[in-house]
Amino acid sequence: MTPQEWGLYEYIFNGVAALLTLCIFSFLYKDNPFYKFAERLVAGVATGYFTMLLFWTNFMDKVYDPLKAGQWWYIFPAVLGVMMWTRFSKKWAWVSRYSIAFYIGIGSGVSITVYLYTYLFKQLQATIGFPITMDIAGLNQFLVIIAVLSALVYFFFSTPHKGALGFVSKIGIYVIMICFGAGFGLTVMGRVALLVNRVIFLKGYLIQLFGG
Amino acid sequence: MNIFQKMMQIDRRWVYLAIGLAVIIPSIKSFDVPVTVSPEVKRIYDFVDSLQAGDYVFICVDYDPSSMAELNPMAVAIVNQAFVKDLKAIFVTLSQFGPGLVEQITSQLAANHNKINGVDYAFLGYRPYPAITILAMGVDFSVPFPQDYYGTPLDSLPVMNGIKNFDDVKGVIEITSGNTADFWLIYGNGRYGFPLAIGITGVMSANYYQYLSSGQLFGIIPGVKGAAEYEELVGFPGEGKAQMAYQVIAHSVIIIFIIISNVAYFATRKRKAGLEGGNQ
Amino acid sequence: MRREIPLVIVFLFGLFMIVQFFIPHRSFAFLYQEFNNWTIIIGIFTMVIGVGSLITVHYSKIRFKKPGWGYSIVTIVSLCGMSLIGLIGGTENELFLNLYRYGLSPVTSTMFSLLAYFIASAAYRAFRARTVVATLLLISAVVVMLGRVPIGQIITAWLPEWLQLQNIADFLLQTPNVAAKRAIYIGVGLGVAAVSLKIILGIERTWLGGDGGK
Amino acid sequence: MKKSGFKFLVVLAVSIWLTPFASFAEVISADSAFQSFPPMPIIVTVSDMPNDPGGALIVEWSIPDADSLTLASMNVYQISRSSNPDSEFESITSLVAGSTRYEDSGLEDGKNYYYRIIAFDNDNRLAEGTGGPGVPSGQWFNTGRIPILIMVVLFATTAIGFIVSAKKGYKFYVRPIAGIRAVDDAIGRATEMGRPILYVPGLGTASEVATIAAFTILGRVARKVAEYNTRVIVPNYDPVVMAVCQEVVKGAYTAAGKPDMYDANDVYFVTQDQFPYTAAVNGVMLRQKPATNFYMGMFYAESLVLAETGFISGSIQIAGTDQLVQIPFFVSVCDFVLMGEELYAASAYLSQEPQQLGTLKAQDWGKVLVVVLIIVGMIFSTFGWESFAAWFDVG
Repeated sequence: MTPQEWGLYEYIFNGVAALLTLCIFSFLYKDNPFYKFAERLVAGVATGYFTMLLFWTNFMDKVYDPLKAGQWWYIFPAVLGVMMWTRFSKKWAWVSRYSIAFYIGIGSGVSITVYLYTYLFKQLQATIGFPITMDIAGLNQFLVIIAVLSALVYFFFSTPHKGALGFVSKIGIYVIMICFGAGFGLTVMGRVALLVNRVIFLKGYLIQLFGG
Repeated sequence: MNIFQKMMQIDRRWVYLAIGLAVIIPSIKSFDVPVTVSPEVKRIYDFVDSLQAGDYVFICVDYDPSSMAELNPMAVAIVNQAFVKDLKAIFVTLSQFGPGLVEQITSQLAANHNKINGVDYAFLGYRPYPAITILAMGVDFSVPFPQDYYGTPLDSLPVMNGIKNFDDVKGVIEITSGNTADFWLIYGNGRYGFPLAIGITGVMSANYYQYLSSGQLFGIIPGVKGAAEYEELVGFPGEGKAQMAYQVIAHSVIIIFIIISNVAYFATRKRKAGLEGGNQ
Repeated sequence: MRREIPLVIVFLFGLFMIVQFFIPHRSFAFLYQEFNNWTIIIGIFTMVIGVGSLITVHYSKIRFKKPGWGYSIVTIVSLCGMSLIGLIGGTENELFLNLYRYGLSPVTSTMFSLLAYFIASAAYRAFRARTVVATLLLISAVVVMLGRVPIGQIITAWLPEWLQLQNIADFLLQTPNVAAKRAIYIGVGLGVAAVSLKIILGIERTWLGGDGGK
Repeated sequence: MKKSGFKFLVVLAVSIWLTPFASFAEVISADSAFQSFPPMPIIVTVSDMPNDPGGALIVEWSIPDADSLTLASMNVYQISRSSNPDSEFESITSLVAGSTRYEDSGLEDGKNYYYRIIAFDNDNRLAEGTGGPGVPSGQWFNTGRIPILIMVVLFATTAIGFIVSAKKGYKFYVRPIAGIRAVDDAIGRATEMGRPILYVPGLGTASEVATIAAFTILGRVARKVAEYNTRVIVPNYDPVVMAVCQEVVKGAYTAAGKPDMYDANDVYFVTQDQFPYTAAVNGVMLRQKPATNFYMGMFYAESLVLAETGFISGSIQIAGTDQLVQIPFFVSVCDFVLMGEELYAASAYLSQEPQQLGTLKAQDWGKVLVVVLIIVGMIFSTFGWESFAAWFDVG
């Protein structure tokens, strides 16, 4: 890494970024005023940022422009949205339930079919269409099926897990734990990468300040 | 308190310190780690490699700066390969922080390979609501993106000439740190059936291997290791390979702590039997 | 009024969304897209409530001089500052973007990178072979960790290929891992369908208030 | 329909009739290499795209006379479209050799469309054919989704059946789940310690079912909290989720007869950005030292940051999520975890209403059906009867 051409502006902004990075790292030792400061600062900045983004892109695109273009029915969602504001009043807060009901109705209606389709059907489809052959692939497929079945049995709620069912459900939880262990192991790399990135950033700033 | 009891209760800050050193040391003195290429990465490389100059490849950059470390190296490697092969690339992002990343990647690599925006590649921009955007692009790119990111109408971009929707691209490579891969699977590959490959963070990859076996994906680049492998294939050693050095040390440190923890556990188990339950 | 109408709304729109899944016709596709848009629009308007809550909480901290009230000033100032800059200059102006780039995103990525430390301390504490279940978690995690970096290849290069760590790791990822995920997904699919059904039918109504909105 | 069928027959008949001439032409042209031959016929069929919103047609074609050598010499098909077979055809696209199908979209429903396909080698038209008319229309039922419809109906009727029988007083057995039993203990513990409870409803929106399940569990937690006179802190990521959480907590206090104890500032909005949100929740954990932390709903990378911080601050931790990637971290760090479907089951358990438990029974029957289908599918596939598995191939 070699120093680049930086003006005062870059030095200040990157300095802020470096300081904030250190503020957050200080949390590892213990909670302290620097962390508190960074935490509260970003709560404000992030909210301001997203509110403005919502306003300029989403509100304009989704509400203002359609209404202006004569799509009058956009008045309905706008009214539903404004109804949420009744929450500021104790007396009228219940009105917001109408909007919430719409929101939840749409969400749960979509979910029934979509989840049964992508989560249940697709998984079923991926499991059943393969022949058990007398080779490595066949053995693997057989193992997958056994593992799927036993893990499914673990999720039986309305029968006691005793006897044969208990045995199978035990295999099931073993399979699930292997899966979780594998998931954990896989993750380490990504997390380390993120840390490395921060270290490289700090190193870059130091080089910039004091020369390579 | 004997040595084993101490080993059982190492203060978390020592663990933190060890991890900190594990990434700081290679940043001062770096070293090269050999990598071997896995088949799911090779398939993506082969796919891009098999395309003819002028073929279109669609690249969706759906991560945000917080996952840059892991995903940027693979995006760079793929774009490098595409530009070297004189493919036409179309970029889209479904992440609100994507535009900056796409600009950074394209402007830098385009300069390296003498590619011109609008002629050799196009960046259509960012749209929220991935499902809707993907469905609309399946009909016509210009539905969700009447103009490209820089405000030029799509039909006046030479690179977009004669291409309309996913039917006209050879394949889609989605690089993501979030759930947009699911949208590409369900609404993209599921609905329009184009070949789809994804580059994802290491964490997510376990979740997507099943789509590899179900044929919904033709390849996966998992995390930094995948990126390092891709760089090896493309022949541009970059961030990915550099990252591998850190990974080796950090992984070793974690494994050493797990070993310490278990040695201590078994050495002190007799005394503590029955006091500790399962971890669930 | 307060309870029945919301339940009717949930029922009607829930039912519509189920039905539309099976009807490809243009008119239904249009309504589907519109309704999805509407939920987004409600979300946009509700942001006002969110910001209101944020301000109220911090304002009351400052007003009653609760512990740490000084930090609340930081929040209010940064919120107002950021909003003002965005409101006046739009989201594409350089200052707004730089505040995001250098003020917000370093904190975001550093918080994210703390996971490298936490994953190590969690592994140190949790991966002890106390029970069969914990042992499986431990072994599987260690094998995958080693298999994903070249260490696995180096230390098991002398073994037959199928016993080398990276191949065992791949086996774990592609067989038990895939299988368990399928089972969990199938369960989640059924669970979600059950909860959604209860919501649409008005059996599950906690969302109306803890007592079902009475 | 009848007309297009007739047309198709005519095209077919003409092309069959032309066949010998084409081959004859080939024979005589052998000695004059530069003579151009009449193009071979292409049989073009146009049909409405099934199961679509409308405005799309499928054009398929074949060249019955072409031998493999001729086919190999073709390199492009030009496809053109017209609403009248006798007028000008407008070129719409060119496809590479080897294609036999094109899906045209953006058409007007109810209108007739004709398609002409011309096959070229480098400069000659080798074959040509016209087909149609096709009339695009949108369908009112997606026949491809019948299996899912059956599934939905089957599941809904079973569930409603069990709900009804539960209402009539039928008692179901439900096996104990450790994480659910822990909920009440955890609240008791908080009371003893005089410390609050932290309830994190995750990063989902109120339209996600995991979040809705989190509302139900919050309802139960808040009710207990109100009874025990403790405090529950609910920091929120999404404003709509916050609005619902406020309703839930307020309702719970009211139901417990203590509406005055509810403080709107305890159920508050933090920010809609993942890690700033996490940073703030971490702050709550370290400064308010909650006795118990609940994490219910959708969680992403922040799961481990939250859980580790909670561990450092010495709280009992109960997590529940259907986010597969994050469950391992919760399992490693938290005291109790509701994994996947258990989260949804928990919301039924904790509501303590018999009807709610009824659906658990339906879920179990759903799993039994899946188990049976998997076994049957395995046997059938192994014996080569593929059509069983094909039935599940739903688009």
